[in-house]
Amino acid sequence: MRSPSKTCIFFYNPQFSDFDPIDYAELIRYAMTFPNVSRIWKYHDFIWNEQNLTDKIEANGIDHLIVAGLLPGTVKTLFSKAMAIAGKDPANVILASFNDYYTGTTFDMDRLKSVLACLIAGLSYETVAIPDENPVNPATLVIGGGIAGIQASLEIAYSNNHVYLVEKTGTIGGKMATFDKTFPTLDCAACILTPKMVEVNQNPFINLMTYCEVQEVSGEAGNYSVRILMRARKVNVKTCIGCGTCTEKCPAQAPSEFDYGTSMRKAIYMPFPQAVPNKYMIDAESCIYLKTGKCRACVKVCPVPDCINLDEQDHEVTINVGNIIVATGFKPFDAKKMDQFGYGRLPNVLTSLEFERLLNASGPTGGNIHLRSQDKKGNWIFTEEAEKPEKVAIIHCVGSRDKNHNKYCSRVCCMYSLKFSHLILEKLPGAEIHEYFIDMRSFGKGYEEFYERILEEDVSIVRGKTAKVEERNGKLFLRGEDILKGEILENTVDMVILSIGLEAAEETRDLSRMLGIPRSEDGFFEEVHYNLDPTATSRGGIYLAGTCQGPKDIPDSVAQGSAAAARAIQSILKGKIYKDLISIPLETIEKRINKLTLVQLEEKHL
Amino acid sequence: MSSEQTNLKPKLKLAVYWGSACGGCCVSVLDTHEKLLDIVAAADPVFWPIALDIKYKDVEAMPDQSIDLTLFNGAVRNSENQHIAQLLRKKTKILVAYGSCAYMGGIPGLANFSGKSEVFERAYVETESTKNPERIFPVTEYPVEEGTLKLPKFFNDVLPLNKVVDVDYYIPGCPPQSERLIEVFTAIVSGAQLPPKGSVVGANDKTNCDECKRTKSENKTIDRFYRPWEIQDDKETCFLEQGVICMGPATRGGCGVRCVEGNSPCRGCYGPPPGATDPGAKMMSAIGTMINADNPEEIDKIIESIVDPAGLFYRFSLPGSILGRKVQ
Amino acid sequence: MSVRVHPELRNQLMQFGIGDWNACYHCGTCTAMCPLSEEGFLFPRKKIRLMQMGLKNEIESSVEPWLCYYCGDCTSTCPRDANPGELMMSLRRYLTSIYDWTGLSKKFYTSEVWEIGSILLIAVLVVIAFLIGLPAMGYSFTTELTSQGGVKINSFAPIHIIEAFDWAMAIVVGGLLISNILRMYYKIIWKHGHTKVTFWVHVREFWRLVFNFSVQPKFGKCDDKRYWFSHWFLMSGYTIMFIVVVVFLPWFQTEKILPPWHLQRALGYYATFGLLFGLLVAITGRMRRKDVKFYFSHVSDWLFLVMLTLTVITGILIHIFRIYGMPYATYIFYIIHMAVLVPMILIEVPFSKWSHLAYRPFAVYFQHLKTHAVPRKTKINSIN
Amino acid sequence: MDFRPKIVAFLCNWCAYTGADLAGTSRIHYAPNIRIIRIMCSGRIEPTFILKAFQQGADGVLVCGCHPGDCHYQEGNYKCLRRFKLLQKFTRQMGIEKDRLRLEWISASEGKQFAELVNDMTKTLLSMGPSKVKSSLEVEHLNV
Amino acid sequence: MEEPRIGVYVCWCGTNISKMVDVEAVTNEVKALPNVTIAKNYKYMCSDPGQDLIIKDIKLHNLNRVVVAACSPRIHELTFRTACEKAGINPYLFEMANVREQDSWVHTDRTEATNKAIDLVVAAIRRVRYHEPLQKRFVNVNPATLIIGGGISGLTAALEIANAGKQVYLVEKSDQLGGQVKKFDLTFPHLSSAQQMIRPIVQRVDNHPNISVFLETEIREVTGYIGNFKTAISVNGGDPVELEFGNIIAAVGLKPFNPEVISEYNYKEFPDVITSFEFEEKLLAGRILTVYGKEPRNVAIIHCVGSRNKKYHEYCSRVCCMAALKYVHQVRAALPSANIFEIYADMRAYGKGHEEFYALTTHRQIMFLMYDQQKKLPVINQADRSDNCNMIIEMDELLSGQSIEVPVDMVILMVNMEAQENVKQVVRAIGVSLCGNQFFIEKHPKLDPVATTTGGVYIIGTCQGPKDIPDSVAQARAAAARILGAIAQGSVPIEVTTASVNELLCCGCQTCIGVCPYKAISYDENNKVSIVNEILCKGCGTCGSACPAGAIISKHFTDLQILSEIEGVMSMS
Repeated sequence: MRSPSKTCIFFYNPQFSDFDPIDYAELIRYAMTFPNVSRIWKYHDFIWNEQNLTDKIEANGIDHLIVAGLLPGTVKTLFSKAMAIAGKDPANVILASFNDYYTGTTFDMDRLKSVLACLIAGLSYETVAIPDENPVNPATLVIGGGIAGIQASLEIAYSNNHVYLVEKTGTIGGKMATFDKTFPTLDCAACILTPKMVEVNQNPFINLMTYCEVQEVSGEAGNYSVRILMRARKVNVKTCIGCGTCTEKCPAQAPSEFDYGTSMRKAIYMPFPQAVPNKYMIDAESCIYLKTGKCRACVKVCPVPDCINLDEQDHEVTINVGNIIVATGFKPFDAKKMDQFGYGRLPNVLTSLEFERLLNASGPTGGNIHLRSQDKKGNWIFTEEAEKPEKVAIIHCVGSRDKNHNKYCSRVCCMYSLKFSHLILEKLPGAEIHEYFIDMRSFGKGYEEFYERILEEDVSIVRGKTAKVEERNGKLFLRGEDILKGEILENTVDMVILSIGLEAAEETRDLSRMLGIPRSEDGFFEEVHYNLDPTATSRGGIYLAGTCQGPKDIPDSVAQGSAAAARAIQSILKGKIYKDLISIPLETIEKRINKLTLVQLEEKHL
Repeated sequence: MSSEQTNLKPKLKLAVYWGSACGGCCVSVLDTHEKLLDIVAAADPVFWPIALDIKYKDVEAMPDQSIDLTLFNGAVRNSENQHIAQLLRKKTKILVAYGSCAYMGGIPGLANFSGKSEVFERAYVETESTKNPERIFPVTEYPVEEGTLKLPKFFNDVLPLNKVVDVDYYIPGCPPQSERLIEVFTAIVSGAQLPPKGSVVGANDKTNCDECKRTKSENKTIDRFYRPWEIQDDKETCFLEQGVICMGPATRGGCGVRCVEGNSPCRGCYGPPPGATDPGAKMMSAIGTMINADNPEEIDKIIESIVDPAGLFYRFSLPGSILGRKVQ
Repeated sequence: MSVRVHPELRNQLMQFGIGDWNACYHCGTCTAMCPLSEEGFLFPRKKIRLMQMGLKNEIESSVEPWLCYYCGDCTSTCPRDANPGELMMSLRRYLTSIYDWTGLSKKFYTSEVWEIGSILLIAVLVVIAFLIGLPAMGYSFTTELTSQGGVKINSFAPIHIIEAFDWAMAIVVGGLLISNILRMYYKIIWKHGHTKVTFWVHVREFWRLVFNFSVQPKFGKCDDKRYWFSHWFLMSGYTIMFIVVVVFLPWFQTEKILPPWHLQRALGYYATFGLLFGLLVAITGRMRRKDVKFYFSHVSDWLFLVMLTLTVITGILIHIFRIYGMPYATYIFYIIHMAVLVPMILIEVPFSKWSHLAYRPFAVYFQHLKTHAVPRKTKINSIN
Repeated sequence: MDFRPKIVAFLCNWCAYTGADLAGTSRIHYAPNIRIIRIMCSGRIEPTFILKAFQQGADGVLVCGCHPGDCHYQEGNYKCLRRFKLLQKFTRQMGIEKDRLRLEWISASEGKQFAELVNDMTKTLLSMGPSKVKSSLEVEHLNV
Repeated sequence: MEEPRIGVYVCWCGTNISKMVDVEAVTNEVKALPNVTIAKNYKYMCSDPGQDLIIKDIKLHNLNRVVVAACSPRIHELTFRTACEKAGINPYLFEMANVREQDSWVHTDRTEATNKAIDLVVAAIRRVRYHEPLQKRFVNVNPATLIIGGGISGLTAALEIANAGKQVYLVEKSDQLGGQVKKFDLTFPHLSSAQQMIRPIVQRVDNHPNISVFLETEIREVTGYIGNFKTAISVNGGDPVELEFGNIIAAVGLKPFNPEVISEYNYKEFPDVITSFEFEEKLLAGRILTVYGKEPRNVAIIHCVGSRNKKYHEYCSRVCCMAALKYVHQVRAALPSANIFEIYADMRAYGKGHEEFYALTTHRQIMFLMYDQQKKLPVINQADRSDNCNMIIEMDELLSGQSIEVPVDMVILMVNMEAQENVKQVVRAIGVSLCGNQFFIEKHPKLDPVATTTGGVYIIGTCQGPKDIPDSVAQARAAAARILGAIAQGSVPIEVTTASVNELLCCGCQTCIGVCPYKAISYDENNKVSIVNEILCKGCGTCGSACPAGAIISKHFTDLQILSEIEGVMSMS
C-alpha cells in the first residue's frame, strides 16, 4: 500500500468523559505532527451522520480517512457509505481499533501512537512492529498440568526439547481427569487422558514438578528465570511404591479435593487411582501428627524405609527457561453465589463438577447415581447406600450469561448438560430428566448431531431457565417458565444439577502480575491479538493455552496447547525469539516507518 | 530312518490301492514306463488290486507297520474305501494320498454338490438307459436263502483320504505326473531327509504361472468372462488377461503346465500352493479383484458371465475345501 | 392470523420508563421469580416480548401489567439487567395513557412540561378561586374563634361551596375514570378474540373487584409482605379520606372540635397515619434506591409522592392550626392544601399514577372474566 | 436351549470398526450375537475367511467397510464388493441362504446404524434358524 | 518359533466392563487354554499399576505373548504395546480383545456379554499364538511442508513454519491468497477490519523467503509417504514443477451453502434476498442498497440457513450467529433509522467476548425473532402494495407464541458453510477421509484435532469443521507445532504392519500390482516376482487377498492369524 498523501482522522470517542482510558488530546497533538494529516475531528465536533460526513469528505477532498478509537468498527459502515456517496473508494476507510491493543487496565499511549503513525503512513502496525530478537534458552516452562498443559508439554518434548511442567496439585490431569465421559463422542475421559498423563511421566524430556507453584518470574523473552516453590509432599516420589498401606492405617480424614468434596479421603492419600505420578502425598492441614505431634501411623506401616518424611519442609528452586506456556485452566463458578438455587443449603442441588464425579466409575459411588447423604460424622457425601434419584433437573447457564455474575458464556455447559441427560438415562433407565436452557449452544463438530440425538431420547428439554429451587416435603421444587409453551413450569425433583460456568483460576491474578501479561475484565488472560494470535501474549516468549485464556472445550484446549507449543518450538529451532511486543519504542517505529516509506518512494521512482 | 538302515534293508514293501477313483492314478504308476522296473527293483508290491491278486484278509493278516509305503489313490466314497483306508493306515509306515481324489476329493468329489439320495436317484432311476419303475436301490444287506448278501455302505459324501485316516504325504495331480512319482519314490528309497509330515510332495511350491510361458502383465482387469470356446485364444497372452478363468495362479506347479501348453486353461488338479488353504476361495478372491466395475449392477453383470463358479473353482477340490460340500 | 410486528412501537414505549428491555434474552427467570405470575397470565417476560415486537393490540388487551405489584424480584435476578419490573411499571403508564381517550394521559406521562405545567395551572386556579373567587362571590372569612377556641374554617371555605366543588370534581374525575375503565373493558374483553363473556359471569365475578380493591390480595402474594402492608395502609387511608372528604364533607369539615376518640377524628388520624407511613416507606425507598421496586423513579412517581405528602402535611397543619385557633395559618394552609390536592386529584386520578387505584381491581375482575370467556360463535361455525 | 444365532463380522478398522466402537461409546445396545474381527481394510477380507466362519458354525457372516468413496485406503471397499459379489454367487450355489452373508457399509459415525444392522441381521437369522454348514460337514451326518 | 507363553489380562475398566462382563469368569475360562501361562484381571489395566502388572508378569513368568481384554484397541493398543516393549518383548506379540466398546457397553444381558467376552478373549489368544515380532522403522523427514489452501489457517501455518526457517510450499486454488477472510469487511466481536488484518499477512507470505506460493493450482496427486512426499504441480498450465516435502497441511476451508434449494426463502427469485457473502460484498462496496437502488427500510437477517436442519445440513456452522450480530452494527451504522430483524433459532455467542457482543447488539434498535430451524422455516413472500415494503416474512415466532409477519426490504441469509467442491479430490490426493458432513476426519476428535490417520498429513481450519478465525488460527499453529517437532527430530516412525511378498511362493502373475492404491508393488523382472515397497505400503492388505498363490503376507493380519481368530470366536459355541 502506498503512503496516502492526504489523510483525515476521525476519533471515535462517543463515551467521552474524564474516565476515558485514552488521552485523545495527546493523540490528536501527535497526529497533527504528520504532514499528510490534513484534518482531525472528534466524535463530538459534529454529528456523525451520512450527510455531514459526505459533506466533510467532499469539502475536504478526503481520499483516505482513519477512524480511530475503541470499537471504531461500530461506525465503519457509515464512513464506507459516505465515501461511496462522495465517489471515493470505501476501501480507504482505515480503522485504528485501539481495543486490539489493550494491555490490561490501561492503554500504552506510545503503542497507540505507533499504531496511528503506521496507519497514517499507510502501513499496518503488525508489519512494522516486529520486536528485536534475543537468543533463546531451549528449555520451556509449562505452568499447569491440565490437558492443555499436557498437550503443550508433549508437543515440545516430541521435538526433543526440555520441558518443566509445573502443577499446583499432586497430580497432573487437571479438570479433565475428573470427568467421566466427554461430549459428544462419549468416550471416557480417563481412557483418552490417562495414556497422555503416563506419557508425560515417562517422557525423558519432561521434568514433571507436581505440588509446585511458580513464585517469581524475572528476565525477558528467551531467558526467563523462574523461582518455583516445591511444596513438601512428605512422601518421597522416587521411592514410594504406591502400595496404599499408609492410607489404610491413616486415622485422619478430609474431603477429597479430587471428588470436589463429595467423598472423604485420608490425610495421606493419592488424589485418584490413576494419578500421575502414581504416588502418595500428605495433606498437612488434616494430618494429625502435624497438628498434634502424635500419630505417625503412616511412617510405621510404610514398607519402604525413609519414604515418608513428616518433617519435610517446602523449598524453592530456580530454573531458567526460554519460553513459558501458561495453562492454568479455570475454576468452577461458586454456585453458592446464586442463593436462589439453594446450592450449599440443599444437599441434592449439585454442581456439574460434583455430578461428574458421581457419574465417574472411579468416583465415590463407582459411577452409580445416588443422592447425597450424610455420613456418621455429618459430612454430606456420596455413597452407594443412598437412594437413587428418580427425577433429575439440569439447569443451564448457572453463573454464566448473567450480568449479576459472569457476563460471558462458558461455552461448554450446554454440551456437558446434554451429556448428563444421556448418561443419566443410561444409568437410571426410566429416570425423568428435565433440562432447562436459554439458548442451546451446540456449535462444535458433531455437537448439533448430539443435541438432535438427545432430543430423540426420553428427556424433556425445555427452553426457559429455572429461576429458583426450594425444598418442599424433602424434595426439590423448581419453578421456571416454559418459554415456548408460555406456561409456568413447576416441578418436583430429587436432584438438581447446576451447570456452572467457568471462571478464571485463582492464580491468574498473581501470575498476571508476575508474568506481566494482562487480564481481561472477566479475569481471563488477554491474548495479544484476538483473531490472529489467540495463544500469544504481549510479552515475548510467554504463551497461553486452554481455559486460562477463556472458557473452551477439550479439543479447543488441545489445539491451543499445541499452538502455544508451536511458538516455543519455532523459536528454539530458529535459536532466536522476539522480545516483548510492547517493548518497541515509538522512535523505533517511527524510524522504521520512514525507512519503509522511503523504500516505497524509491520503488515508485524506479 | 537313516540311510544305512535303508541300504541294509533289501526291499521296501509297497502297497497301491484305489478308492473312489477312475483308475488313472494306478495307470500313472504304470506310466512310469521303464522306470517301473526300478520301482519294482526297490520295492515289493504287497498289495495292489489292479495288478496283484491279494485279498483283503491277506492284508489284515500282515503285521502292523509292515508295509513301508502305500500309495492310496481315489477318494473315500463308501464303507469299503473307509475300511481299507483304515486297514492300510494300520499296516503302513508311510501313507501317501496319491492323486487329486485322495488329496482333495477330485472329480468324484463333485458329487458333493448333491447327496447320496440324489446320486442314487440319478444312477438308478433317472439315467436315460435305466428303467427302474419300482425304484429299487442298492441296500447294504440283502437276506437270501443262503444267508445275507452284503454291499459296502454308500456314503452321503465323498471324502478326501485325510478325513478318514491320518495321511503322511500328498502327491497331487489328476493323475500325478509319473516323473514326480519317480522323484518321490527315489527320495524315499534313497532314504533322503523326508519333508515334514503332511507335506505335499511331488509338486512345486510356486504355482503354475511360474512355469507358464504365456506373457503376463499387471493389466488384469476383466470386463467380461469367457469360457475357453468363446474366444479366439491368441496362444500367447495369459488366459486371465483374455478373460478366461485359469486356475494356474492358485494351483501348484509340477504338472509342467500341460493344459496351458495345450492351450487349455488350468483347472487346478494340483491343488493349492503352500500359502493357501482353499484354492477355490483364493482364486475367487483374485478373480473378484479383477472385475472392472465399481457399481453393484455392473459387477453383477460381469459375474453373470461366470456360469458355474462352484464347479469351476472347486473342480478338483470340493471335498477337501473349507465347505466340503453343498449345504444340506 | 398472523400479526404484524411494529418496531416503532418499542421506541414509543421507551418514553414511558427506563429499561434495557431489548436486552432480554428470554430465560424466563423473571416470570418464574414472580409469585403473582400464574397460568394464563404470565408476566413479565411475555409482556417484554410483546413490547420488543411492538404488538400493539396484544399489549393493549393485557391485564397483566395491573397484576404486578413491583416487588422487584424479577429485576434483581434478571441476568441481563433488562429491568422487567420497570417494564411492567412503564406498561401501566402506557396503558393508562391508552385507556384515556382524552390523550392527556399520554402527554402527562411523556412530557414533564405538560404534567408540571398542568399541575401548576390548576394550582394557580385554585389559589385564584380562594383569593379572588370566593371574596368576589361575597364570602368573607373571619378571624374570630369558636367557643372551643378553634378556627371558624367554614367562614373561609364555605362548606356548601366546597362540597359542591368536591362533587363536581368527583363527577368529572369519576366520569373520566369510568369512561377510561370502559375503554379498558373494551380493549381487554370486548375488542379482542373470538370469545365472549356471559352476563352471569360478570355478576358472579363482581365480588373480586370489591375484594381486590379493599384487600389487595395480589400484593400480599409478593414475597416481601411489608410493602403490601404499607401500601394497603396508605391505600386504605387514602380511600377513607377520599370518601370522607367527598361524601361526608359537612361532617368532616366542622368547626366543632370533637374529642379525639370521636369517629371523625379517629378516621382522620387513621387515614393520616396510613398515608404518612406509606409515603415514608415509598419516599425513603425511592431516595435510598436500595430496593429494586424503588430504583427507577419516573417524574410521575415523584410528583405523585410529593403532592400527596404535601396534601397530607398541609391537612395535618390545617387540623392543628384550626384546633389551636390560628386562623391565618389555617387559611393559608387550606389554600395550599387545596392547590395541591385539586390538581393531584384532577390529574393523577384519571390520567396518571393514581388511576391504578381503579385499574388494578378492575384488571383482576377482567382477568377472571377472561378466564371464563367462552368461544364466540361465528356465522361460519353456525353454517357448518 | 433356544437358538442363538452367531454372527461373525469382519469390520474394517477405519470406518466400520470405529462405527462399532461408536455404538459402544454411545451405549447403543444391540444383540449380543455378533463376534467382531478387526481387519485394516475391507479389501483385506478374503472369501477364505468368510467360508471358514461358516465352516466353524457361524449362522451368519457380516462384512462391513467404509461407504463407497470413503475408503481409508482409497478403494479397498470396492475390491471387497467385487469379491463379495462373486463369493455370494458361489455360496448360494453351495446352498447358503443369501441373507446369511451380508455386506454393508458403515461409516465411523454410524454407531446407531451399526447397532440396527446387527439387530436386523440377528432377527433375520432367528427366523431362518441355524446354519447347516457345520452340521453338513459332521462325519456322523455324512455317513448316513 | 518358541512355544508361546501367553499372559492374559482382563480389565474391569472400573465398572465399565465389570458391570456387564463377569471378568472373573472370563479369566477362569481362559486360564486352562493351551499356551496360556497366566490369566489375571485388574481394575484399570491402562493405569500405571495395571501396566506394571503386565511388565512384572512378563519378566516373572517369562511370557512371550500378551493378550489384554479391555477397551477398543483404537484407544489403548499402543499403551500396552509400549508396556510389552518395556518388558522386553516385541510390541507386536500383543493382542487386544475389545470387550468394552463392542461388548459391555452394547449389551444388556450379563451372561451373553460374558460369553461374548470369552469368545473374544479366546480368539485373541488363538491369534496371538501366530503373531510375529515386527520392527519399528523410521524415515527421514524432508523439512519442507506443503500447505494446501491460502486462507487464514493456511497462511498462519505457513508463516509459523517459515518463520522457523523451514521451506513452505503454499498452494492455492484461486487466484489470490486470503481465503474467505478476504471477502469480509469486519470481524467479530471487536469489529476490526478484516481487510487490514489479512492484507499484511498475505504480504508477509508473499514476501517470505521461505514460502513459495502457487496460485491457481490444485493438487491432484501426492505420492510418497510421511517425511517424503512428492507432487507435481503445473502453474498456469506451464511445465509441471516437482515438489518434495515431508509434511502436508490441508487447509482447504469451506464454501458458502447455496440457499436456492430452500424454497421458503425464494433466493434468486427475490433479488433482495441475499446471502451473507453477497452482503459482505455490499459492505465492502460501501452501500447497502436494494436492487431498486434504494436504501432498505427494513432489513431481516435469517440465521441457520442450511444449517441445523436435517434436510440440508444437520451441523451448526458455528460462526453465523456472531456474523449476523456483526451485521446489526453495520446496518445500524449505515442506516440509522432502518428496522432490523434478527430471525434466529438459538443465539450461539459462545466464544470469548461473544456474549458481551450479543448484549451490546440488543442496544442497537433491533428486533430478535425466534423460529424453529428444524420444523418450520420462515417464508419470504412478495408484499402487497399496501404493505409499504418489498417483502413480507411470515413466521411462527417462538418466544411470543405468535404467528407474525415481518415487513422487509432486504433479507440477509446467514448461509451455512459446507465442503468445497473439490474436497474429494484433495482427500484422495492426500489420503485422508471425510465424515458424513464432508469434513475432514481428524485422528481423534478431542486429543488430536489436527492430525489425521495418515502420517504427515494434518488438517486445520474449517475443512475440519466450521470455526471462527481464532479457532482456525489456533489449529494452524497446532499443526505447525507438530510439523516443527517432526522436523526438529529429523525422522518419524512409519507403518510397521505392511505387506510383504514371499518370493519363494510368488509365481509372478502380477495380479497384485494393479490392486495397490499406493503403487507400492512392482514386478521384479529378474527374479520374476512382485516386490513391495514397505515405505509406500500403508498396510491395507488388499494385495494379500488378491494374491491367488497366497504369496503376499499382510503382516499382523496374516491368513493364519485371522483364521485362528475366526476359530477362536467360534470355539465356545
